Amino acid sequence: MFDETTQTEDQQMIAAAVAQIGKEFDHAYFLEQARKEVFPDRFWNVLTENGFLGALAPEPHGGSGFSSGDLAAFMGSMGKAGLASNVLIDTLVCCDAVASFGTPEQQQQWIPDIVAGARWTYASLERADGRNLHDITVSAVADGDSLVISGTKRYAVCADSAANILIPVRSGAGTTGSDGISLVVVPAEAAGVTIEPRQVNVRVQDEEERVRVTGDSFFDVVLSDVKVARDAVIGGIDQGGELVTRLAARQMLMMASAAIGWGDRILAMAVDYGNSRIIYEEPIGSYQAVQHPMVLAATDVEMAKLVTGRAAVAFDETSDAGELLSYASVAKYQATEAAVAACDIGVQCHGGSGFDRDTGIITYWPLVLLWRIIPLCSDKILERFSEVELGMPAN
Amino acid sequence: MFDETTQTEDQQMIAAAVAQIGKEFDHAYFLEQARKEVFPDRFWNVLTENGFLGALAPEPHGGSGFSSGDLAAFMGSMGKAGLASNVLIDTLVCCDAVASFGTPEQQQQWIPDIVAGARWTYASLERADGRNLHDITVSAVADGDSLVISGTKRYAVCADSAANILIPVRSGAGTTGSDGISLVVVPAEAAGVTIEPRQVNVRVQDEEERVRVTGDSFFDVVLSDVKVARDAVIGGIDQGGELVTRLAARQMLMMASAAIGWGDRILAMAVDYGNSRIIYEEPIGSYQAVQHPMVLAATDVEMAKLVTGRAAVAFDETSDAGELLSYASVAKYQATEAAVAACDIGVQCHGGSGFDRDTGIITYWPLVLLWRIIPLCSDKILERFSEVELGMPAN
Amino acid sequence: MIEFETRTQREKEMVEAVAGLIAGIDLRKMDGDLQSSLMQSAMKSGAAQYMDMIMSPGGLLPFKTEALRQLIMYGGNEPVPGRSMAKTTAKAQPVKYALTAMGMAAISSGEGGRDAAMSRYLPEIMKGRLFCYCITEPGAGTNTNKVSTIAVDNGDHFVMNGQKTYISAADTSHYMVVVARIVKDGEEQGVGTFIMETATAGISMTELDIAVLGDKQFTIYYDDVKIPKDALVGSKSGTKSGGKISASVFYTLNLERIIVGFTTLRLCQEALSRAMERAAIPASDGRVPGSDPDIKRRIAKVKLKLEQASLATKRACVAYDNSENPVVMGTFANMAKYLSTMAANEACQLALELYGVEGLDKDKDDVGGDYLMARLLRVAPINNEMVLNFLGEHMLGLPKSYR
Amino acid sequence: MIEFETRTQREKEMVEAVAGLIAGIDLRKMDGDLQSSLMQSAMKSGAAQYMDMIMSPGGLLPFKTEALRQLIMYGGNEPVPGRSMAKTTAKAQPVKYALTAMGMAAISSGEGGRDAAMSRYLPEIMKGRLFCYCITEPGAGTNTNKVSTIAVDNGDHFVMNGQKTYISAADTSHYMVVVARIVKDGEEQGVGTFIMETATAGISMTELDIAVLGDKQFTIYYDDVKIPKDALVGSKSGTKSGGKISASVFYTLNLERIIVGFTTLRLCQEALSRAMERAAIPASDGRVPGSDPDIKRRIAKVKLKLEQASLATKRACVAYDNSENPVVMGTFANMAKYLSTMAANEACQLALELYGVEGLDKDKDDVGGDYLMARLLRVAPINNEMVLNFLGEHMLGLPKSYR
Repeated sequence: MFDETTQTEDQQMIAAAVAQIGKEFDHAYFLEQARKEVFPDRFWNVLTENGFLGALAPEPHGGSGFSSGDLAAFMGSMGKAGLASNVLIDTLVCCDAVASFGTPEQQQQWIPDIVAGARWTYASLERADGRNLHDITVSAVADGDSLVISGTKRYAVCADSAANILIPVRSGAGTTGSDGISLVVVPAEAAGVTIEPRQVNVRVQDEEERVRVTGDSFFDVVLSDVKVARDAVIGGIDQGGELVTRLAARQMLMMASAAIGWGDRILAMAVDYGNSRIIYEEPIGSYQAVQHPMVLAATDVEMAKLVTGRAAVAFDETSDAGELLSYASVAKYQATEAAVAACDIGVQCHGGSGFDRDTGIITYWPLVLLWRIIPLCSDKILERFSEVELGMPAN
Repeated sequence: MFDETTQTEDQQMIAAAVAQIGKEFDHAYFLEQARKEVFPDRFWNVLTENGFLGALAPEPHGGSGFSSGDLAAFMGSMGKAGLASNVLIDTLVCCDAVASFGTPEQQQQWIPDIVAGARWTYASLERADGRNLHDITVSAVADGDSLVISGTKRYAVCADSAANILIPVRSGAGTTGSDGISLVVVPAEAAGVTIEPRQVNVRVQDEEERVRVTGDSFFDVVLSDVKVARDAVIGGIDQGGELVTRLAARQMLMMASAAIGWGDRILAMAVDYGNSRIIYEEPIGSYQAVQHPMVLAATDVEMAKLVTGRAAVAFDETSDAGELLSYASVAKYQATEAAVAACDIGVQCHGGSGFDRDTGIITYWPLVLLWRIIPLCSDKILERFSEVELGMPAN
Repeated sequence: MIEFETRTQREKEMVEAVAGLIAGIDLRKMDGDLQSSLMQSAMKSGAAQYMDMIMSPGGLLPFKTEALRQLIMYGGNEPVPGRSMAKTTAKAQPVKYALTAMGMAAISSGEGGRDAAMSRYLPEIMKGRLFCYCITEPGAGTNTNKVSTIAVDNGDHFVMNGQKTYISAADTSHYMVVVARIVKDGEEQGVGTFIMETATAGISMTELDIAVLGDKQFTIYYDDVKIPKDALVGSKSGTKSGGKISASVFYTLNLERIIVGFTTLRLCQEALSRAMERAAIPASDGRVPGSDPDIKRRIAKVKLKLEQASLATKRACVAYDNSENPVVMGTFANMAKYLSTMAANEACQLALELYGVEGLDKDKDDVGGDYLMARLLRVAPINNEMVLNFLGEHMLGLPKSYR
Repeated sequence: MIEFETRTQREKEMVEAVAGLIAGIDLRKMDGDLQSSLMQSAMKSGAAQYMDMIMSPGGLLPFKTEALRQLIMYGGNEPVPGRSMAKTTAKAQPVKYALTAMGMAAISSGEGGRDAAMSRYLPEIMKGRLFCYCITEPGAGTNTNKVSTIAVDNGDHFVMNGQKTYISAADTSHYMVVVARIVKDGEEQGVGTFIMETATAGISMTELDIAVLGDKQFTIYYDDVKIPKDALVGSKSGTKSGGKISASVFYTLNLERIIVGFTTLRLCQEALSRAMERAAIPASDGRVPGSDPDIKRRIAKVKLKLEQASLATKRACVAYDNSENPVVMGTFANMAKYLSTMAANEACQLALELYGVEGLDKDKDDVGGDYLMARLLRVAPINNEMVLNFLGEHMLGLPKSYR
């Protein structure tokens, strides 16, 4: 497998550590947990022990203080080892929110817990069509020193086992746009919070699991007059609009890296199969109908690496939310499209066995379909890029 | 070559006659005419002698009275034999306009001439971007029993050697829409008509020909206070909007058939080459990177045949202009896209020799690019289909 | 709305009549036994006159693929919002049904001919007995030219040994149609098609863990399965040819592609209707997706691909029903399979984009379930690359691209 | 505007300085002799300090592909409305220039090494002498592994016989770099690279009728061409291997792909800018194309493909300039060629749709001319299928898909 290494020593160490974890926790392990419908706790503990949950936590709080390049390398390795998940990305996004925009008190309150293995979920989706980051109607009404929150957030990952839920709410007037948004931390145990399981899954036989191979499961979070203190707001009341943009950018940078890792992983499986599976007396990978799509997918993955690498650098150069969104969204677009291409030829060259969950390729398919949609879909990313970066007129 | 024949006896006779003409007038003949920058007169005379210029002329006027199925078969054979051209289609469209909507006097005045070999051009284009059939600003102002016409029509085929020019003009108020349009016959020799050559061509070396291999050459028609009698109007003053739609439908049905013929012709060349050209010890057509795109193009061509066949039947079923436009535009879309696909793999499998004009494949490339644009471009056809036939909202 | 398919008045009446009949039954609510139910309904209704088109021995449904196609594509069922096509087609069991049709095709092309097959198996089919079709072997993948399951002819009966895999709906089948090599006195006798009861001793099966809804998939084991001599129903072929498949198998595989074609197109139709419904609902960016010219064009493209695939499938049905030139039949059958599966995937992708995450929610419309089914149909029952290979070789006359 | 390529300050200054220098010359108006003109301008300007980066023996332009890339992609020329990129690049003669670079690469990887090549040919290049590169043979197409042009070594000199075809710009070249098999005493000696003056006796050429603008294409005939022993400049290889190409030829072909990459990207850039300009002008349907979400997305896609291809090309340049691992260099060089030609075709198609028929009008912006050039670059100098084959074999480690 062609792999062009331009990683720092730190990043190589991260990659090696992740690869090691991947050996212990292989596809069979995750499949077993999924079939039992349980969260892969043992794996999560190992991640915690390795300090990876503190990736974006400041060192004074026990964190590892990864640079954006480190973070990209980490997520890329996680994807390549088959370990990346929405719940990990969500937890890191939430940690980043607290670390970057929280008060010292908030940081002290929450970060050590995350570093120690607490799961968080970032309940940002409502209509969940990937067309508007600020599609927020869940409302927060001031009531003395408290806020009273009502509404439904959808498809929040692992909300059932999350310690806290980070929720963008509309605290100001209006129902659209980025003004009047606040970012609130709601304990999952808070009164008025109901967690309803949703069936977002690949498996459609009658017997089916709610938990994905990656440990993800999805829930609607129904909030009925949930009361939280004002100091549960991160970044100031009505100041959350830009934060939502920043967090989406961070989230998409991680998704891009993980999707690239998936691309590498799936292509490695496809190449192995292509070399070993003999069909009509030749290895199946020697047929151009198989080989050329593999090459195109691999090229897409390599290009996504270059673009995502560039995006990671941008996070260390600027804090302009719009600019970061441009870099990260384009990286996510390229990476997920590349992963889709890898998955497509991976499944196709495996034939019927591509749909066998023990083979494992098909488990990535609904994930990459999902990631093309959230938090911004490919169409919207392209449109936005054209308007914001290339000066095309808005609609 | 797979060829599914469901033609009538008449259609088989037409096809045989055209194939015979194609043997006499081969690529080398047309290339020679193009290099001399002259119209292939001898070929045109043979078409005339065979009665093909009277394809859409009523029998009383010496025409052949082709059904729409016959017309489609004729144009398909012409394409397949390498004989189709814009000037032929334009002449037949103009004949159809006179035959279908002209008064008996008009028919008597013009149709026998066309049957006898007069070329006509249908000067319908202005901005020529294929986005609006009724993009007509050339004006006709009443002046007693006359109309005075001013403005510029662009890219009219063979306007330099046309006897008459059929021109949709805006005789009513307003500048857009299908109301207030008239269809006027202007003699090419009329005072105030200037014919300016345009360079629409494939050849971009310094030495270049103005005349395409098919005999087509293009001209802007500049009209400065051109005075014509009111009886030069076909279908009534201000009544031309629907006629423009009808003529576009007829034009696109012929284009669809011809493009299918090109697809067959190009694929036949590609298959021959694929079987005979040995590369790395195997025929180049045995490589899936070559074979599969050929199959996909051939499948597109076969499908375009089915859709165009259906469209041809519609012309005998209904006279609803909008419905005919739907059938014919979709057929033109499918057929030209299929021809583009055939051309693409045809050129690609030929390699460098695909660009050699003596080989001939490359001569179709600018033609199919042009036909994807006029008179309605692919994007617009799809959009219109979605709105008119599938009920999607207008913009 | 312009119509791409030109259906005769009689065809329309037939579909309407049958649709009317099955409206009482509802394809979605049936769990097998379609034909006998239809028969009963036909008895009760005045529309029985049309039933002969599909139900009479000369026009038996499985052999009138064009009638079956019209029924599947236009019959009765309005799309039910909130229900996956994959789920509903699973209920309607088109795959099992198709397999039964294929079984009949295999049988009727055998040496005994159609009449013998009729007299023996038609009553069974009328009782709702289902067939499964066993050709794919482990390790052989799409290479159906190689058959290693062996039926040893020892005079009184055959003894079969071997293994088949990715066999759909074997668990609910009453009969198995099995393709195997015949050996007598250690000599290769060619490849034949056998029919046997699924309950025959020596036949066992294990379920595969396939991530797609619909019929379950199995690996079947044949351990010294004793079968009578008249179980050999398909014509033998390829004696000493190293186990090449016979023409009858080829014939059957074409039927399979045709049936996959129109079944997939129904799925495609429903995905497209749902995409169009959803395109009318304002999205979170405040826009109605259907007013986006790109969405409009994509909807148009999918519709046109659907119509093309449908025309190709119809043409294939006609060729099959009239036993036309095998190249014409094979070409359109393969086009039908390729075009319908590609169109269905596009339709599902479009619908998914319009639904957003909800499209992957099984308790909502579950576009994801249909998409997965459509995706599977790009590799099963034959992968689309082999379909293109067939077309390259037989439609275009190009050299084979594999050994 | 976010920037995908991270250029160092020094690189930006270099490009600006060189762009400033050539502003007086204007690449589009030059008809050859770029380097000596640059040299003269450099003498006159204060920016001479940057010229060492590309002009000094250690940093000679042809060998610093990254400098050349930046110059071509970012240098000076604003797009000139109404003029085809194909026309203007033809004026700037990048192909001739690239061929000269390739000639130098071939020479410098020879046994005499870079220094010998420098001392002999650098003064010639400085005088504006051009090279052409002769490898393709009739009937061999992309199969550059097979060379049948023969140079017989008869002690005092070589005698060359054979034929090369699709040779660009042979008519304006002063030197030819020719790949040929060496035979001595009837024994195969391997393949070598030769350099000779185009005017050498026994060399003749006929022009091909290629439908694309730019350099003319020729078939070259070698009839008993006598050439001195020191004309053999590239390393020999593949003795008795049946005429396989040498590593030095392979190296040169990578350079060719890199140069095709960035030259094509400049064409792509200009097509995209013109598409964007046109997207702002209301069309005949009354809409501004640029407000159509689909047009917006397609513009974004082309831009992103352009940027990706550019990153790949840059990476290839760096690998080439630093003599990195041949697989890395080959991979990125091939990616550069593939991605840039595909992006350029998309850009031209998009521009053409926005221009309508006017896009095919040579007296207008002549998008058609650029499109034809971009289309040619999908098959020349190597077809993109062979590029994918290379990547399949060397990047992914898959088995060869051809013999």
